Amino acid sequence: MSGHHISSAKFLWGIGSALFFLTFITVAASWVHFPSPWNIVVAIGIASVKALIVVAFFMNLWWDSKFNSMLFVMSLIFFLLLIGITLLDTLFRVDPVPSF
Amino acid sequence: MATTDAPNIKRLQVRRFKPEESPKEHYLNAEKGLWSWLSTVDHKRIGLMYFGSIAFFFLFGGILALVLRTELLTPTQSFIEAETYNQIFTLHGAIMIFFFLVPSVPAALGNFILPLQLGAKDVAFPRLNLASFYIYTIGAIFTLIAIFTGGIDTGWTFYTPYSAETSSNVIMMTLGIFILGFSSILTGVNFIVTIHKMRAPGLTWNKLPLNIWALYATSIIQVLATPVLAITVLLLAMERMLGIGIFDPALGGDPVLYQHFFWFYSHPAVYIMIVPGFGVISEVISTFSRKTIFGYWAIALSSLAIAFIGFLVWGHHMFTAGQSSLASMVFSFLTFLVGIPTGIKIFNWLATMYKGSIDMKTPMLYAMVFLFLFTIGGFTGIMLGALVVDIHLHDTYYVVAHFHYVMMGGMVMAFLAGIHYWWPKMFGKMYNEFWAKIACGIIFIGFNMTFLPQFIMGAQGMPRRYYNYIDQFQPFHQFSTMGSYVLGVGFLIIAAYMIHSLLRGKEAGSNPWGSRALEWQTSSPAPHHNFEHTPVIINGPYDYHKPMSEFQLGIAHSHNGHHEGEKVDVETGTAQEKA
Amino acid sequence: MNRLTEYMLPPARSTLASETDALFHFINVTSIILLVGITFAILYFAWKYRRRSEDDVTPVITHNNKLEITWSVIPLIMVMIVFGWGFSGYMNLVTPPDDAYEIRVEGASWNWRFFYDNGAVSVNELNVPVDRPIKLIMSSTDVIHSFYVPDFRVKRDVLPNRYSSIWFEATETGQSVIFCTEYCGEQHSNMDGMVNVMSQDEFDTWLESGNAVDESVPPAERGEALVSQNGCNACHSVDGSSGVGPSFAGLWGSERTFQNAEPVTADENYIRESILESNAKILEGYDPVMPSYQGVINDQQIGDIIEYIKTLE
Amino acid sequence: MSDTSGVQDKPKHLKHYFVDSDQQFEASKMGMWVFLVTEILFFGGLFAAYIVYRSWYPELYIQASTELDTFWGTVNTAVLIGSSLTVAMAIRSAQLNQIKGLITNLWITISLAFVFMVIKFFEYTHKFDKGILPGEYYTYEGLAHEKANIFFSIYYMMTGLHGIHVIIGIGLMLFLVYKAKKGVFSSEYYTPVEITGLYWHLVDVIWIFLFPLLYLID
Repeated sequence: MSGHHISSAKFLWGIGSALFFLTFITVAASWVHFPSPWNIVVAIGIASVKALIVVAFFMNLWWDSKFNSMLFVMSLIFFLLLIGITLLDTLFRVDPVPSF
Repeated sequence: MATTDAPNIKRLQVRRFKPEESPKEHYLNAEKGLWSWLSTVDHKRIGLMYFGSIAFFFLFGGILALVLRTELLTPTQSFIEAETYNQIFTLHGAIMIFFFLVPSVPAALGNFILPLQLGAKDVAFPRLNLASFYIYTIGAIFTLIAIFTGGIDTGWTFYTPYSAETSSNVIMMTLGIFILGFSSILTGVNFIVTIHKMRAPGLTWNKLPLNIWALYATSIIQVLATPVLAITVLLLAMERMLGIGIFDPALGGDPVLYQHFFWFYSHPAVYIMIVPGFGVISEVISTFSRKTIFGYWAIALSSLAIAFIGFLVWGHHMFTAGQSSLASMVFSFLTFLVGIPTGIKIFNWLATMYKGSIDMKTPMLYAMVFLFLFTIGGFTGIMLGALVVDIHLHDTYYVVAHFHYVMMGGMVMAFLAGIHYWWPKMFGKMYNEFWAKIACGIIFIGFNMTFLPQFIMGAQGMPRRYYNYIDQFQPFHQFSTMGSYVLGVGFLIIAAYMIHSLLRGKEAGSNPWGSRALEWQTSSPAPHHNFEHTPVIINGPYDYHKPMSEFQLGIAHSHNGHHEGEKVDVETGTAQEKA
Repeated sequence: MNRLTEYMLPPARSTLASETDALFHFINVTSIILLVGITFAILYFAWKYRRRSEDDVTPVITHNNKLEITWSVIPLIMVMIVFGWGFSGYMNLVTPPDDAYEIRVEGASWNWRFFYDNGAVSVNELNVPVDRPIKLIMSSTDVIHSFYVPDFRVKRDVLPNRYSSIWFEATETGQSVIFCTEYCGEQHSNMDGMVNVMSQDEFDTWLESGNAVDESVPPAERGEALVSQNGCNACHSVDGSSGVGPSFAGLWGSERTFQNAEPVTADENYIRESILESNAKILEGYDPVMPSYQGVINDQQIGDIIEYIKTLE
Repeated sequence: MSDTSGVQDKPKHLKHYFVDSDQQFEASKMGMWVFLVTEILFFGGLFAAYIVYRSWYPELYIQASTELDTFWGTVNTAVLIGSSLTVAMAIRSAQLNQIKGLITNLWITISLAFVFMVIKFFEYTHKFDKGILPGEYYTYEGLAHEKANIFFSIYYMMTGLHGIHVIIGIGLMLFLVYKAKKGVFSSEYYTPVEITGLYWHLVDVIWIFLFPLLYLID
């Protein structure tokens, strides 16, 4: 019975407190002024860690069949693809005259 | 029906179940009355309901096309106003794409055939399947309301800022398409889970029919691309209602960003439309050449390759739209990559016909017409992929001819091949072979008469969506309009002999084409729960060198087997079972 | 074969047109060769391997790696050639030479306006000197249009929030049609203009005379010429028939009721205001689609147009 | 369809076209995960718009995010993470056949979600009073940037769409409580609870990304 992992209450509370702690960290990080590209990297990094914890342990992807994890990773790949190639256009536009 | 998850070799007691030739009891007369149809969860009935609504919308879109062509007979006004013409070409595009092409093979033929080819009793979520049909119907109702209360004149692409400013009711139409998107998503969800979880014992991934691979690739595209259309249409509606200004230049938005979002869905959408057609063509060519498919894995993986690369190329619709040169270069390069798997498929089908025993029945005729027309569509796609030529040809009739060759020459021919191929399985009746061939010839001639001149006209610079045009293009338009009438007549002939076949067609056996595919190993029309037995698969789907009896195996004591098939020489087949 | 593809293309009237045509011919020729090959294969196989009896036995050929690799690699090489060729042509097309003569273009709902560097303005008529690179800097006043001259093989979308530019160098004098190829509303198909390619001195004389007022012609007649030059007759008829905009016949001195303003009698101020701020007063039953002619029609020309409207009963 | 291991009494919830409840459970979970993929891409479109406009107008984002109250944002994040925790506990108690624990956990989750919506409501009304409305109704002069309404349009689209998903989550969980009270769920059959749990966790994950991107831009 592969999909029926039951995690213990202590484990779930541990994950919950980790998430609360990381929330505090991300807010604390916003008080410290990081130079321009790094503040985004830190914010996204912490948020990604939190998201991975929720997805892996609350949503049982850690013990689930590999196909579901692959689905989740595929959706991220296609999301990054949408952004990456769109930025290829929006960041490299050449304006013949300084525009509006 | 994959049971245990440990991939060990499990011995199955198998027996041969010959399909019943003219079944009294089948899914059509299992339950009677309109309510039994409207509330059915049988994938075959849902497939037929989709088939009916798709035929209606194809007729509706086709009539609109004939009105457009008739208006273009003269350079100035023939019989309708500019406003009406703009609405009609918008509706022709939107109805043909969203209501006919996207759902046609996945929802109509796919719903009917997928569980049969998998040996399953039904799709994974039958109620969800019925829900997606009703979502399709609700979406259609909203769109028809939009059409009859003022129409839309923005083109099926709804480009902002025009779509945000025009007074025609864009919101009702986009709401209809928003709802329709969910029907497409839910069909995709259903098919992915069914293919993964509900295959018959022994049906491993390398024995899957290529039609299943094509539907699998299509479902992946449907699931990954349609949500972006949903958010684009939602943003457009918010643009019109709250003026959120993301696409409105006056408020600092960028209309080209709308085009990025729109084409991120709409190019994969053209692969949603064509890849299932590839699946049908693989089945038809292999059955009527009575030969094992050439390059099974090449065709299966090229479907997945098209599904993936299809997501990278959307920018080739925007070469002239003020896109950065870097983006245009990347999109042009990737567009050429997506052409390669399509080319591989064409060559593999040709190689399948080599040294086959080709039976020139109507489905095979349509498959060959498909090969010819789709190859022309493919080459003109390469032409439009080259950057400098696309600058000249973009938004001209060359593009109109290209996508009609690919969509109508490719998808509609494959859909017709699929209908004629599975018609006996759906209704248990044959159609008139002579008239079917006549209709195929008329459609081929009419189609080329309509769209070949448009290539020439487009290269000479005739822009798209033009109500008035300069006199230089009149002879082409007139020739093209004549062709569209011939095309219309061709489709009417099909409708005629198909209805005749429904009423008084002669009885078709369970396997009129002698195919080894699993859906032909049950009676036609199929029983309510698809198979009298639990089918066991030991051969590949196209192993014509194996006797027919090896394709009709089922688990020996599946107690719902109503009748005793004779003992099979294969005492105990070994079926490898995998989760 | 070349005659067919020659026939398919409009006359090449710019320096870069020949490059586009060359790639167009190359792709056409290779496609037709491959298409004939594939069609022959289909028909030949269908005939040679037709089913002779129901129990024909066909050979089991599942794949042939050598063949499959060749028909993957060769098309890949050919499309890469086409890609490289297309991209190099594209780079020439989008990088204008530095000494190009700049003309400002404004796409409005259903006409093109051209502003030359000495202040001259022309509507739907682009006058350019021959054998000289011209750079058009384009923007739109409302929705997206697309500036397309088939004879020069150039096309670029004209965006409302950004400038976009194209360049060309006409090789022979004559007239070439301009199309709008991005759907922009009801009169999208009437939005065509004309490029008049003239010799250099003809162009210079036109440039000077562009704004000079020809005193010998009475104002009403000049007004009539201005009404047709600026594309007013595309939407406003002069004989009372209905069009996108209200007809000019009987306009002078008539009582006008509006959707968004108080009724007023049609006098000089009303006509001037309707030309310059066209959406200030919208007549009953009409859409606010008229673009403003601010900077396109100067005061002298407005006076002539008003004289002409007075003559229309 | 027969089961190869002979006839056994079928559990009530098992559909006839599935072989056993394990296959049905895995199929439902896979179906839910495919649906979650569409949700991720649905919100992905909005994140793409956010990133494109942030790359064009970075200084606008920095100015405009000062208008958002970080304190209430943090509280909302904590509330949503808490509700994610309690929904996980609810699933656990369903798996262990503790139906009372399932119902109480669900009620806590619903109330936390309700608190989240109330905080959002106050944030919105506070902005409406200051004239920060989406799109062309934006009349706030506090920001120097002339394209300021773009940030708030994206803000309203993201948080609005997320809010709608929270409301749908509340509806689903109320339906679960109703079914739990009727005793439908047991350790044998708790698929709907697991499915709604997955959906709720995804709504929480989306907020986890929304919070830093909108509130914590410094």
